[in-house]
Amino acid sequence: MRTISFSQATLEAMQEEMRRDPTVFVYGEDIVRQGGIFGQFKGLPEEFGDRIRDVPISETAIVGAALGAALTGTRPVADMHFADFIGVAFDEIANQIAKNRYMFGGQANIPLVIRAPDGISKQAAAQHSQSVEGWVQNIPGLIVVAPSSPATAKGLLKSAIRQNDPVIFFEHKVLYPQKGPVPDGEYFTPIGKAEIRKPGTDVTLVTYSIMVQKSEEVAMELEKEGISVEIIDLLTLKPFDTATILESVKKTHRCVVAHEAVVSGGLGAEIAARIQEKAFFHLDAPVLRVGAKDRPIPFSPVLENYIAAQKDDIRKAIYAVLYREG
Amino acid sequence: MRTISFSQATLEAMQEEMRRDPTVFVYGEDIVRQGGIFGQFKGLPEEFGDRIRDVPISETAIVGAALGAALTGTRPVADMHFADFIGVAFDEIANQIAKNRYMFGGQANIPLVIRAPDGISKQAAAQHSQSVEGWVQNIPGLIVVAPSSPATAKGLLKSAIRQNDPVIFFEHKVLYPQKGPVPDGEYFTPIGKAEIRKPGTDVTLVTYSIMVQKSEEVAMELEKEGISVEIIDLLTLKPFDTATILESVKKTHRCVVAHEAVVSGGLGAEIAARIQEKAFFHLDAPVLRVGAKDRPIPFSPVLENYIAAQKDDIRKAIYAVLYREG
Amino acid sequence: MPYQKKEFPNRFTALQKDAMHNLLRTMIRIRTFESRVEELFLNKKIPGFVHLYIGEEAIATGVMANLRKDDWITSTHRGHGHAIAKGAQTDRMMAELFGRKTGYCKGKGGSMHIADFSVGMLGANGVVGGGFNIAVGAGISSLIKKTDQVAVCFFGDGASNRGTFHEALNLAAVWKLPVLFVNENNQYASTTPTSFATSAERIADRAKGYGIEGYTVDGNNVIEVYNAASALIEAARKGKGPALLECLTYRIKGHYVGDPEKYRTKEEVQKHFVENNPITRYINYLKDKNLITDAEIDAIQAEASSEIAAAERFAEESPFPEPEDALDDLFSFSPQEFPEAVR
Amino acid sequence: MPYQKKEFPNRFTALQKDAMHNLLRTMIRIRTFESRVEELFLNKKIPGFVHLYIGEEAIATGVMANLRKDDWITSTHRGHGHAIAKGAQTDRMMAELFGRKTGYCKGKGGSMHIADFSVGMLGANGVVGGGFNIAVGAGISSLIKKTDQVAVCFFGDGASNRGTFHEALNLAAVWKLPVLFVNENNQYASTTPTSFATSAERIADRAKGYGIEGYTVDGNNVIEVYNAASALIEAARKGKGPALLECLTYRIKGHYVGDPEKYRTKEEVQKHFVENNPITRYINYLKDKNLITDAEIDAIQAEASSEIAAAERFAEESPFPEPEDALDDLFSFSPQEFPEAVR
Ligand SMILES: Cc1ncc(C[n+]2csc(CCOP(=O)(O)OP(=O)(O)O)c2C)c(N)n1
Ligand SMILES: Cc1ncc(C[n+]2csc(CCOP(=O)(O)OP(=O)(O)O)c2C)c(N)n1
Ligand SMILES: [Mg+2]
Ligand SMILES: [Mg+2]
Repeated sequence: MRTISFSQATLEAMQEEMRRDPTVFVYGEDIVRQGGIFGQFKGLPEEFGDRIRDVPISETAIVGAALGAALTGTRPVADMHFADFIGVAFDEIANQIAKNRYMFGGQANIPLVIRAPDGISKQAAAQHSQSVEGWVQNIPGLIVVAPSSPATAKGLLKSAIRQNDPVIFFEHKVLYPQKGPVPDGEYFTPIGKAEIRKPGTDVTLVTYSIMVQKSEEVAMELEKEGISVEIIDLLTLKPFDTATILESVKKTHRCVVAHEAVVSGGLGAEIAARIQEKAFFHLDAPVLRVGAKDRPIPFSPVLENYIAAQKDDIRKAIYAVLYREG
Repeated sequence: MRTISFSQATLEAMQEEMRRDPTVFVYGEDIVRQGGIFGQFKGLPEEFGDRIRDVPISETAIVGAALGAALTGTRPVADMHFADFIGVAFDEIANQIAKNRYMFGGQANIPLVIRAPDGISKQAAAQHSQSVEGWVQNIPGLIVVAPSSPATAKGLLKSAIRQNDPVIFFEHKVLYPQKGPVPDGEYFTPIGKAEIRKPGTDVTLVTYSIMVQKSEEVAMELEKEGISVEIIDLLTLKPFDTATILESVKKTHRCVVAHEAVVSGGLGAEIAARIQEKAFFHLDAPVLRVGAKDRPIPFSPVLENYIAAQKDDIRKAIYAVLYREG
Repeated sequence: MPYQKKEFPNRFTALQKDAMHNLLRTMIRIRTFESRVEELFLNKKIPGFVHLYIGEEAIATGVMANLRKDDWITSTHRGHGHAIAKGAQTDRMMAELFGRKTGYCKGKGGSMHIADFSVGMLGANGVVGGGFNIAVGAGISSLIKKTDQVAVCFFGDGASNRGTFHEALNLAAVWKLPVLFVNENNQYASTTPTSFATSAERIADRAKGYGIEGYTVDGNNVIEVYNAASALIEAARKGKGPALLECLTYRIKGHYVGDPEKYRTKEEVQKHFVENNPITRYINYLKDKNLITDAEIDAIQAEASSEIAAAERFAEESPFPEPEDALDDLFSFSPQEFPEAVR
Repeated sequence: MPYQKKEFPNRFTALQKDAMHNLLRTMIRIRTFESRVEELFLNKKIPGFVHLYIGEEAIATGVMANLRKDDWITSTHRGHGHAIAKGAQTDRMMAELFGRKTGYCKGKGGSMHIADFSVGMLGANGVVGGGFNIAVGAGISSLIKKTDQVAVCFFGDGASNRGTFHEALNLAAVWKLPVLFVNENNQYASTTPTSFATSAERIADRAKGYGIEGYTVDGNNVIEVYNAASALIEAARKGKGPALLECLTYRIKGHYVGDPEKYRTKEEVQKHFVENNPITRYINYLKDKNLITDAEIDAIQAEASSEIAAAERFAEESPFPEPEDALDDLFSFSPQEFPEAVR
C-alpha cells in the first residue's frame, strides 16, 4: 500500500478510468488552468487534451449537459467547484437527471458523476461551507456517495464513473490534502455498502465524510474510558446501507448519527427514523443526532466553531445514549 | 361562517392584505389573463392594476426578485405555478433568501411569500406532481407552511404575508376547488402552531395538506372498530410544532406520520427522528411513516395509484403501531 | 415585428418528388395524430395534460428532414410532432398517451414525456427550457466521440426567457458545438403573448449575444424551414458551431386540450388557421408547381388516417401496466442486485 | 475585441472641483483599504476568502457618484469597492473582515458578504450572478412604491454567463425597470480569460437580445464611466428602463489573495498596472487640466491612510462575537417568541 493524498487518490481514479474508456471526460470551472484547487485534476490536460475542459460559470449548463452527454454515449464527470452551487442546477438534478430513466420507462442509461466539494473549511461562510446531501435525500433516482479517506475516494470515484446511473460524489474540502494508505493496483469501493471502520460493542456511531475521522478520534478517547464504539462509515448516502446499520444496532442497542450538515432535515433524520422503525425493540436509547446547529455557517471563527458539530458533541451524544454523565 | 372554496379563501387573503397594505403585490406566470387555474387570482387585476403581474418564464428571476423587493420595502407574493419548479430557483431559495438575514447579521426584514401549488393531481406525471417540502427541510432560515382547508388557507396566507421572514406556502392542487367553512371577518392562522383536527387516545396521526382529509376519513372508519385516532394537522412544516406532537404522543404512545411526498428523506423522517429522540420512553411502537413509494410519480393511473400513498397505507400503519392484524 | 429575410440556398428544389411528398406526409401524419388525440382526450381516453402541435407541423417536418437517425433532438411539452418527424412510431406513442404498457415509456411518461431514444428523440420535457442543456450535452458527446452527429433543440418563445437558454447557447458557442437551436415562436407562452414576456424584438436577435448566427424564417412554410435547417445543420455537422433559428408560427389550438382560451379571440385564431395553415400552404405550392396530384394527396391522407386508426387500436388493445411495474426503471440494476436502492 | 465608442454628454465637466476631487478620494480610499486588507490577510489577521478590487476602482466610483443614498446596488464577491463607494464606513467593514461583533454583519458574513443596507448596499454575494435578480427586485419595489429610486447591479464578465443574467435583463426590459446593469469586465473569471468563456464579442452586445441599450466604456477612465452612468441612470430614473454598461478593466491582483496566478504572466499584469491604473490616469488628467495640486493629492492620500489605519484599529480593538451570538439573526422573531423556530 502507498500513502497518497485524497486529491491524488481521486486523480488516480480519473486517470485510470479515462485511460480505460475514451468516452469518460471531465469538465468544470477553472480546472484546466489550475489543475483543481488541490491539484485533483493536475496532469489531466497534458494526457487527455480536451477530454478535460474548463467551462463558463454556467452550472445549469454544466449539469444539464452532463445528462445530455450521458444519454448519448459518453460518461461525463462534472465538477461543481463547490457543492453549494448544486442549488443553481437543482432542476437539472431533481427534475431531469433523477427522473430521466424512470419517466421514460428505462430507455437509457445515465452514467454521469457530479463531483461536489463540500463542507466547512477556512471560514468560507454561509455560501461556501455547506454539506448539502440533505437537499437531495427526498429525490428518488439519485445515487449519492461521500468518501472519507484517500482509499475510499479512489475506489468510490471509480465505481461512480462505471455506474450506469447518476452519482453525486461529495468530497470534503478538508480531506483533499490529507494522506492515507491506498491499495496498489485497481480496486473498487462498492456503491451501496457501508464499512465498519472500527468494531465495537457498546454503541453504534453512524457517520460519513469528514466526520469519520472525528468519530475515530472520539472513539479512541472513549475506549480509554471503557466505552466501545462501533463506527460505521456509510460511504453511500443514498441509498444507504440499512442492513449494516441494523445489524450493528441490534448488537449495541444504541446509536448516534453524526454529520457535518445541519441537524434538522439532514440525512441523520432518515437514518434515525429508519433505525427506530426497523429495530425499535433493540434500542435501549433513542437514536441521537449530531450535526451543525440549525443555522447557516457563519464567518467569524468563534461563531463557526459554535455552529459546527464538534467532537465534543459526538462524545456527549454517546454519553447520552449510554445514560452516563458527561 | 361561510362555505367557500380553498381558492376563494386564498383570494380573500390576497384581497384583504393588498387592500390594507399598498406594498403587497403578487406576480407569477399566467395569473393575470386567466386569473389562476383555479380562479385564485380572479378579480385582482381589476382592483389592483399592476400590483398583480404576469412574468416571463423565468423562475430564477421570479424568486430572486422577490428577495430584492422584500429587502427594499415591499411585500412580494410570488406564484410558482407548480411547486416542482422550485428546483429552477433553488439557489435563490437556499443560498440567497434563506441566508440573507443571517449572513448579513440581521440587517433587513425579508417579508416574502412563495406560493407553490403542489401534489398529485390528474396524472400530471413526474415533473408536475411533486410535494417538495422535503427539498427545503435542511435549509435553515425558511418558514414553510401547508394549509389543509379553506379556513387554514386564508388564515395562513394572511399570516405569511404579514410575516417579516420568507415563507413558502405549499397549496395542494386538489384542494383548490374544495369547499369548507371559513370564519367571517379578519383572522389569522398562526405560523408555527399545529392544530388538533380530531382528538383521540390510541394513536397520534401527524399529517398535513391533502393528507389531513384522507386521515380524517381513515380515522372515522377506525372509530367504528374502536380505534381512537388523534389527528394533528401540522400547518407549519418548518419549523414544525414539536411541542404539540410530543404532548399527543405522550398521551397515545403511538404515532404515524403521513404525507404525500415520497418517504425517504421526507418530512416524516425529521418528525419521526425527533419524536423518538424526545419521547423515546413514551413510545410503545416505532413511529411509522406513510408516503409515496420512493419513485418519481408515474403517469398511468394504475401506476400513479400504486406509487401514491393511499388511505389504506395509513390504515395499515395504524394497525401496525397498535400491533393489530390488518 | 418585422425581420430581415436571409436567403438560404434553395436545396428544396433539389429534392426528389418522393422526398417532397414525404414532407407533406409527415405534416399530415402529425396533424392526423394530433387531431385524433384531441378527440380522445376530450373523450377521456387519454389522461393527464396534452399540448397539441397543430399548426406548427412545418417546423418539425422541415428540420427533421435534414437529420439522420443517429442525430439527436430535444423536445418540449409540445412534443408529439417532434417525435413523429424524428421517426417514432405512432402506435407506441398513442399507447404511451393511453398509459399502456406498450407505450414508449411503459406508461410512466405520458404525453409530456413522450420519447424514443432509439431514433434520437431524447424526450419531451415537462420543464419549459429543460431541453437546452440536454441538447448541448449531446453536442458534447459528438465532440468527445469525434462523430459528426448533430443535436437539435426545439424550444418555445416562452422558453427563450429561461436562464437555461442563455447558458446553453453560450456554452455551445464557446465550444463550437454541433447544436442547432430551433425556436418555435407560436406567439404565445400559455396565456402570455410573446411580445409581453420576451424583450428581444426578434428571438433570433439573441444570437448576437453569443456571437453566433441567428435567423428568422416563416415557420408555416415548410420549404423555408427546410432550406434554413439544411444550411445550418450542415454547418453544425462540419464543425462550424451552433446557430439559432427562429420559426414564426401560430398556436392554432389552446395551450393544452381544455384551455378556455380567454386571452385571445376566436377570430384571431381563425384568421391564422385560414391564412397560415402550413399544410394547406404546402399543398397549394405543390399543386401550383404540378408536383403533386389530388389523388396523391388523397392517398397520403388516407394512409395517415389508417395509420392513426391502427395506432389507436393498438393503444386501446394494449394492456395497462401491472401496478408493481411502477417499481421498475428507477436504476440500471434490479431490486435483486441492490435491494436497498429499490425499497 | 474592439468596440464602438458612444459619446455620452460630458457631465463630468459640469462638476464642481470638489466633486472631481471626491472621485479621486473615493478611488484612493478604496485602493488604500484594499492594499491594507491584502497585507492583513497575508498576516492572518483576516480569515476566509478575500477578493480585491484593486485596479477596478474607477467603475464603482464613477457609477456611484451618480446615485443617491436611497438608491440601491447589488454587488459581487469582489464587493469592498462597491461598499465604500456607496457610502459604507471602512471601520465597520474592516471589523467585519476581522470577524468582529462591530462589523456590518456582526462577524457572520466576512468579506464575501459585506453589506450595508442602510446606505442601499444590498450585499456582496458569494454566488456569482446571485445579485442580478435582487437588483431587479429592488427595481420592482421602486415601481410598486412609485418612487424614482434606481438599482444598479454590478457583475463580472464571468457572471454574464449565468442564466440569472438572462432572466434578470429580460424581466427588467419587459417591465422597464429602473435598473442599470454594470459589467466589470476585468478580463478574467478566476483563471479563465473572458474570451474563453464568454461567447459575445462584447458583453454589451448582449443588450440587443433584450431590446435595451448596451455600451462599452473604458472602465479605467473614471470620467468615461461617470458620464455613461450619469446618462443611463438618469434615463432609468425617468422610467426609460434598464441598460447594460460594460466597463473594460483589468484585475491587477490574483482572483483572491493567495492566488498562485499560474494562468498569466507577471509581465501582462505589470503592463496593465502601468498603463491602465485608473488612479494614476485620473490624477494625470486632473493635473494636466490644472484641476488639482500635488498638495491636494497628498492630503487626500494622507486622509485615506489615516482613515484606514483608524479602521484597522477599530477592527483590532473590537470584541469578537460571543459564541452564542451565532444563534441570533435567523428570523425576525426572538427565540422567546418562537422557540421551535430557533432550537
Ligand atoms: C420551468 C417551467 N415554468 C413554467 C412551466 C409551465 N408552463 C408549461 S408550458 C408553458 C408555456 C410555454 O410557452 P412556450 O415556451 O412558448 O411553448 P409553447 O407552449 O408555446 O409551445 C408554461 C408557462 C413549466 N412547465 N416549466
Ligand atoms: C454560481 C457560482 N459558480 C462559481 C463560483 C466560483 N467563483 C467565484 S468567483 C468566480 C469568478 C468570477 O468571475 P467574474 O464574474 O468575472 O468576477 P471577477 O472575479 O472577475 O470580479 C468563480 C468561478 C461561485 N462563487 N458561484
Ligand atoms: Mg409559445
Ligand atoms: Mg472577471
